Amino acid sequence: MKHIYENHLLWVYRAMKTSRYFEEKMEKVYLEGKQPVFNIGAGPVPGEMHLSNGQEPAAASMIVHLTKNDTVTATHRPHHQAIAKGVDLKKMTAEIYGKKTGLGKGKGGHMHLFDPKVKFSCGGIVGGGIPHAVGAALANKKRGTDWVAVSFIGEGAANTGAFHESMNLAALWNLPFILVVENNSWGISVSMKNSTSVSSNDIRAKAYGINGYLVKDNDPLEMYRISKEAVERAREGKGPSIIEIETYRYLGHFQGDPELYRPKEEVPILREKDPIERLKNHLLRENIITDDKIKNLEDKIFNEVDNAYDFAIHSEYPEPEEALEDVFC
Amino acid sequence: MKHIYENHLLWVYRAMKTSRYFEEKMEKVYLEGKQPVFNIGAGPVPGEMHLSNGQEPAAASMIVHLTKNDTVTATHRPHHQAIAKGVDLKKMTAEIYGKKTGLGKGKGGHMHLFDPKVKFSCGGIVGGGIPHAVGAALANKKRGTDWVAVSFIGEGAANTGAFHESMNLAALWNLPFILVVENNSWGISVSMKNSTSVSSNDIRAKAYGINGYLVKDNDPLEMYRISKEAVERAREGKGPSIIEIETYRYLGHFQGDPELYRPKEEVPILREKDPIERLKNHLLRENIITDDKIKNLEDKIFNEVDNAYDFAIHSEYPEPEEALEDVFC
Amino acid sequence: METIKEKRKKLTGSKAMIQALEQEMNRDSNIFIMGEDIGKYGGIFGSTTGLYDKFGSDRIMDTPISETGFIGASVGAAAEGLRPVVELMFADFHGVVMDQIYNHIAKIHYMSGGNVKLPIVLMTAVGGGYSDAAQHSQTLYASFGHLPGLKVVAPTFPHDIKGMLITAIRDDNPVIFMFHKTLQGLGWMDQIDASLGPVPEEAYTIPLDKANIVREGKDVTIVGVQMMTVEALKAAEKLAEQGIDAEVIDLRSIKPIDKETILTSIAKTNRLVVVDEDYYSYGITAEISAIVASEGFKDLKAPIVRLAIPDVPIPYSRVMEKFVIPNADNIIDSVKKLVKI
Amino acid sequence: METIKEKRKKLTGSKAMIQALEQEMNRDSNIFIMGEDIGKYGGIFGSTTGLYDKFGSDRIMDTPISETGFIGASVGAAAEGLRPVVELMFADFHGVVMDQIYNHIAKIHYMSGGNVKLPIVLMTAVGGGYSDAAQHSQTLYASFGHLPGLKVVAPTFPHDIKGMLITAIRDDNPVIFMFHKTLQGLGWMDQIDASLGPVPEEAYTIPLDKANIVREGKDVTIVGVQMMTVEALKAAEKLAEQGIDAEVIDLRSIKPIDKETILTSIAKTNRLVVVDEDYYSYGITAEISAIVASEGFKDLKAPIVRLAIPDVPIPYSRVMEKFVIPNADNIIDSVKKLVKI
Ligand SMILES: Cc1ncc(C[n+]2csc(CCOP(=O)(O)OP(=O)(O)O)c2C)c(N)n1
Ligand SMILES: Cc1ncc(C[n+]2csc(CCOP(=O)(O)OP(=O)(O)O)c2C)c(N)n1
Ligand SMILES: [Mg+2]
Ligand SMILES: [Mg+2]
Repeated sequence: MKHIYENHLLWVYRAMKTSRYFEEKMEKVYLEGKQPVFNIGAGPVPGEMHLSNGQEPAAASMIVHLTKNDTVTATHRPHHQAIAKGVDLKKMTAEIYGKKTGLGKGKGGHMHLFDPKVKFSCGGIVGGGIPHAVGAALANKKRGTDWVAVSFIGEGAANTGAFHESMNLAALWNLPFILVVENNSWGISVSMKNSTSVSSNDIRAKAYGINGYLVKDNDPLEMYRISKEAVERAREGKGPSIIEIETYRYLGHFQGDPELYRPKEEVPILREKDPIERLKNHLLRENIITDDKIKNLEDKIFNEVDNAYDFAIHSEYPEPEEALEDVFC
Repeated sequence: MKHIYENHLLWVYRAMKTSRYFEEKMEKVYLEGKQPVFNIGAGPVPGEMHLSNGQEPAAASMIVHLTKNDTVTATHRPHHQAIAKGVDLKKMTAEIYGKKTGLGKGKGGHMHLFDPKVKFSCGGIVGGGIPHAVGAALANKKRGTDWVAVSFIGEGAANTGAFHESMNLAALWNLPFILVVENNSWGISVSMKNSTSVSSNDIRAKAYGINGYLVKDNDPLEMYRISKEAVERAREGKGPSIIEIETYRYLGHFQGDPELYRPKEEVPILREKDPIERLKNHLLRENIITDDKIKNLEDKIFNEVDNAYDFAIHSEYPEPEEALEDVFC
Repeated sequence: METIKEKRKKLTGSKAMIQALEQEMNRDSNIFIMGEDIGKYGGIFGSTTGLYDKFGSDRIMDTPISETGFIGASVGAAAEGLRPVVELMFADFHGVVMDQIYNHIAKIHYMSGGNVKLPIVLMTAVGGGYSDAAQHSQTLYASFGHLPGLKVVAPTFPHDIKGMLITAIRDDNPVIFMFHKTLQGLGWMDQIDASLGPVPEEAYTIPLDKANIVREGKDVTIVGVQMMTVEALKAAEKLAEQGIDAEVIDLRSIKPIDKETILTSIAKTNRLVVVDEDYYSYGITAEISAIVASEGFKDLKAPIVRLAIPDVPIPYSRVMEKFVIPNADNIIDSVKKLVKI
Repeated sequence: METIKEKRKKLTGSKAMIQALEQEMNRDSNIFIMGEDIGKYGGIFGSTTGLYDKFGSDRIMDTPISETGFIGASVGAAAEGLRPVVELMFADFHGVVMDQIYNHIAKIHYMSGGNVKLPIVLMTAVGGGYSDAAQHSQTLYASFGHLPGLKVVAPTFPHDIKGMLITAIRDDNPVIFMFHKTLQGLGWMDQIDASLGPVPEEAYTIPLDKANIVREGKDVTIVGVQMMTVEALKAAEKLAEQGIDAEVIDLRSIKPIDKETILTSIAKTNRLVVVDEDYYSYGITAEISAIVASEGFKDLKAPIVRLAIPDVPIPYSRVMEKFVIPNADNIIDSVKKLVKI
C-alpha cells in the first residue's frame, strides 16, 4: 500500500513538473515574433495563451487516480490537466503551433485540445465543459462500468448556469462525476470575493445533497487524499462530489495581461510556497526518492517536453484549403 | 398591530378568492369553442392556459407585504400573482381574450402580462423572469429606496441556470430580492423527486450564503409570517432570501393536459385541504370577519371578476395590421 | 421525388416519428432519448408517445428543466459511444442552450480535426398558428441554419419525417430535427390533411440534403418548408384553376440547402417565390434568393418574391397572428403579379 | 456621407467608445455599465478603460461570469428607469444568454403592447484574424440580425463608433452594439489605419439605420461591414489603378438594413459584391442579395457575388484562418470577373 502511495506521489511530481516545464517553455515561445511590440496574432503561437503555472496540484493529484477510461474535461487553461491525463504531448504541442500534425490538425488550438484516446477535452467557453463530463458519467453508469468523469473548472465558472444545471443532474442521477474547482482567486481581473457569494464552492455541494471538499493552500498531498476519496466513492456508485482547491495563478490571466488589477505583492508570496518544490522536499525528506534520481527524472521530463516542441516546430502547416475539411464526418 | 394583521388576512383572503373565482371562470371560458373536440387554437381564449387553482397562498400571502413600488415577476402560471399585485383586471382579462384593450393590446396573451403601473411582469420561459427581478432589485438599491423585488417561480425552474446565476448575483450584491418557489410537486409531468437533487429549494440558499425558508403544506398564515420576515429583511438591506412553499396544483399543467402521469388520488386529497377554505374558517373562527360580511366580500369579488370578463368580451379585436406596431418605440 | 415503397399505412407525423425512434432503438441499444416530459407524458407534441412503456426509464429519460445540462450532456455521452437523441421541447427555448448547440455540439468535430464524432439528434418542435404567442410559436429555421457544423432538417410529410429521422439517427454528425407542431397530426390541434400520409412499415432512410419537388409546374417555382409547403400546394391548386402552373419545392433541408433542385427548377420556370414561417430578415427567403441571384441569375426573368413573417415577434391575438404568417392567399396574390412580369 | 464637424482629434475605435460612454454618463446619471472585466481592467477590448476610476464601482460594475444573470438583470433595471449598458465580452458567448436577448430584451416592448420600454445597450466584441479560433473569432452579425425587436449596429470607423454608440445609448429601444476587435486600435493587436480617425470632441449622434457610402464609384457596388469595409476600400483602390471604379458601402446597420442606399447604388452600378466576416449561409450576403434580387432586380446586370466565411467553424491555424476570412484580393478577383459580364 505504501508502495503504491509512493509511486503515486512520484507520478504526481512528474506530472506537475512536466506541466511546469512545458509551460515555462511556452511562456518564452509565445513571445517569439511578439517583440518588441506585443501583438497577440503574431509569432509561431498566436491567439490567447492561458498558462497554469502554480495550479499543477489540482490536476496531477486528482488525475493520478484516473485511468484512460475515465473522462476529463478542462477549460481555457488546460495544459496541466492534459499533460496529467496523458494527452499525446507531441500532438498537443503541434496543435498549439497550429500544425497539421496537431491533435486537431491545427483547427483547434490551445483552448480546444481533444484527445479521445485518453478521453480528454477542453474548451474556451467558461462552464461549457461541465455538462460534457456529466454526459460521459451518464454513459459510464448506463454501461455498468466503474469509470468516472471529472470536470475541472475555475472558481469563476462556478457562477455559470451550466455549473448548476450540471451539478443537479449529476446528483439527481447519482452519477460517477467529480467537479474540481481550481480556485486561483481570480476570474481574469475579478476576484473571488467580487464574483462569488460564498467563501468556497465546496459549500455549494449542499445545494445538491452531495459531498463537498475543500483543499487548502494548494497542497498536493491533501489534494491527493481528497481526490482519492471522491474518486473511490464515484466508482462505488456513491455519487458525485465537488472538490475546491485553493490554488495559485502565478501569471496573468493570459499572456500579455497587464495585471493592473492585482496587488504586486501577491505572486511573490505565492511563489514562495510553490507546490512542486513543496512536494519535491517532501519526497526527499521522506526518502521516497533520492536527489540523484530526481535529477534523472527531471532530465527525462525536460527531454520529453523538448522533443514535443521539436516535433511541433518541425511539423508542417496545414494547407489553407484544409480549413474546409472535417466539418462533417 | 392586531388590526393590521387582521386586515392583512382579509386582504389575503380577498386576493386568493378573486384569483380562484377568476380562474374557475377561465376554466370554463377556455373550453368554449373547443367542444366537442378539444382544439388548443380554437375559441375565444386560444393558446396554452396554465391555471393556478390551489396555489393562491404563495402569491397572496407574500404580495400583501408589497406596495406598488415593489416589483413582481412571475411565470407561465401568472394569474394569482397578477391579481394579488393589483394588475388591472379588466385589461388583463382583455389581454387573455386577445383584445385591443388588453394590457398588451392583444400582443402578449396569458403568459405575457405586463403592467408597469404596478410593476408586474411574467413570461413563458421557465426561469426567464428571475434575472429581471434581480435587475429591479439592483435599481432599487442603486437609487437608495427601500423597495424590493420578488420573483415567483415553480420548483421546476429551480434547476435552470438562470436560477443559480440570479441568486448568486442577488446575494453577492446584497440586493432586496426574494425568490418564492411554488413547489406544486410537478413540472408538467416530471415530479419534484425526478427533477431535483434536494428535498426542497430553501436548502439551496446555503449555496449563496443567504436565508432559506420552507413553508409547509400550503399554509397561508405561515406563508404570511415568513414572507413578512423576508420582505422586512430585504427592505432593511439585509439581503435576499429564498422561500419555498409546498403548494397544490389542482388542475393539469395546462388545460387539456391528460395527466396520465399523475396518481388519480392526489388531487382529491389536496382539495380536502383547500387553503382558501382553511383561511376562511380561520377568519370566522377567530372572529376576524362574520359570515355575512364574508358573503358580502365574495359578492364584490364575483362582481369585479364578472365585470372584467364583460369588459374583455365586449372589447374590440385589434386590426390585423396592428401586428406591425410596437416592435420599437 | 421519392420512390414509392410497398406495405404502407397512413400515419400522422407524430406516429411516423415514434415509429422511426422505436425501430431504431430496437436496432441499436446505444440509442437513448432525453428530454422534458418525453417519458410517461410521451412528449408534449407526441414525439415519444408509448416509448417509455416499451423501453423504460433508462432509455427514455425525463430530465429536469436544465437544457444546458442535459443537451450539453449529450456531448459527453456521444463521445463515449452512445447515440443520444435529445428533445428541446420548443425551438423557442434554444436561447437557454444555444452555447452548447453551436459552440460545442456543432464545432467539436471540426476543432478536434475530425477525431471526435458526435452522433446527436436534437429534436425540436417549431411553428405557430394556434395563439401560443411570442415565446412559443417560432420556427427559427435560420437561427440554426446560419451556424456551421449542424445539419438542419425540417420535413413536412409523415413519409419524410420517418425517413429523415432514421437517417438523422444513423448519421454520425449532429442533426437538428425540426418537427412542425401542426404537422404532427395531434388530436388537440388543427387537423390538416398533410399531417396524415402513407408511411412504409419497415425502416428506410431519406437523405438529409435533398429538397423534394412535390408538384411539378412550369410557370413559377414556389419554395416552401413545412407549413409553408402545405400553403404553397394549396395555392398551386388554385392557381392551376386559373391557368398558372406552379412548381412547388418542399425544402426539407435547411442546411445544407439543395441548391441543385432549386436552380434546376428556376432554369425551367424563371420565376421564384420563397415562403417561410420564420422571420423575414436573414431567413430562408434571403438565403434562397441569394443562391438564385448569384448562381441562377441568368435564368431569372423577374424579381424574386419573399414571403415570411415580417420582422415582428409573433403576436398572440388570432387576428394578428394570422396576419403575420404567410398563407395560400398571399402566395396566390404574389404569383399572379409575378407571372405578369 | 456624414457632415464634417469642427474640433476633431484622431482617436482609436476604443477611445471613441470610451469618450461616448463617458460623455453620456456625465449627461445622464441613470446610465451604468455592467460586464465582465470592465472595471479596473477596462474591458478586455478596451471599451471602458479609465471609466472605473472616473465613475466608481457603482456605475462601472464588474460582474461574475453569469451572462444570463447580469444581462437578464438589465431588463429589470431598465424597466425601473435606469439605462443599463451591458457588455458581452465576446459575441461568441451569446449562446449562454441568448434567451434573455431574444425572448426577453427583444420582445418585451412588443408583448407589452408598447407599455414597457427597455433602453438597453448590449456592447459586444466581434471578429477574428488573430488566431483565437472557433469559439472566440466570430462576428455572428446575422444571428442577431435575424431576430425581431433588436437594433443591431456594427460601425467601422472611430467617428461612427462614437456617434452610433451615443445614439444607441439615447435610444429607448434595445440596441446591440458590435465593435470589431481589430478596429479598436488596441496596442496589442494588429495596427491598421482604419482604427484611427478624426472624432469630434463634443457629443454627437449618427442614425442607427443608415449605411454610409465611403467611396463613390460607378462600375460596381461593394457592400461591406467593419473589417470587410476596410478590405473593400483596399480593393477599390487597387481596382482604381486598373480602371475599375468601385463604390463602397459601409453597411454599419445590420438591422434594419438601409435598403435605399444599397438600391440607389445598384441603380447606378448594376453590379453587386457583398463581403461578410460572418458565415455564408443565412448571413449578410444572403440578406443583401435578396433585397436587391427582389427590390432592385431590374437594375441588376450580372449575378450577385457573395464573399463570406464558408460554412465552417473558424480554424485556429493562421494559414487556414486567413483562407476562410475574405480579403481585398478575393474582392479584387471577384470584381474583375464581374465587370466583364
Ligand atoms: C461564457 C463565457 N463568459 C466569459 C468568458 C471570458 N472568460 C474567459 S476565462 C474567464 C475567467 C475565468 O475564470 P475562472 O473560471 O476562475 O478560470 P481561470 O481563468 O481563473 O482559470 C472569462 C471571464 C468565456 N470564455 N466564456
Ligand atoms: C426554458 C424552458 N424550458 C422548458 C419550458 C417548457 N415548460 C413550460 S412550464 C414547464 C414546467 C414548469 O414547472 P415549474 O417550474 O414547477 O412550474 P409549474 O408549471 O409547476 O407552475 C416546462 C417544462 C419552458 N417554458 N422554458
Ligand atoms: Mg480563477
Ligand atoms: Mg411545479
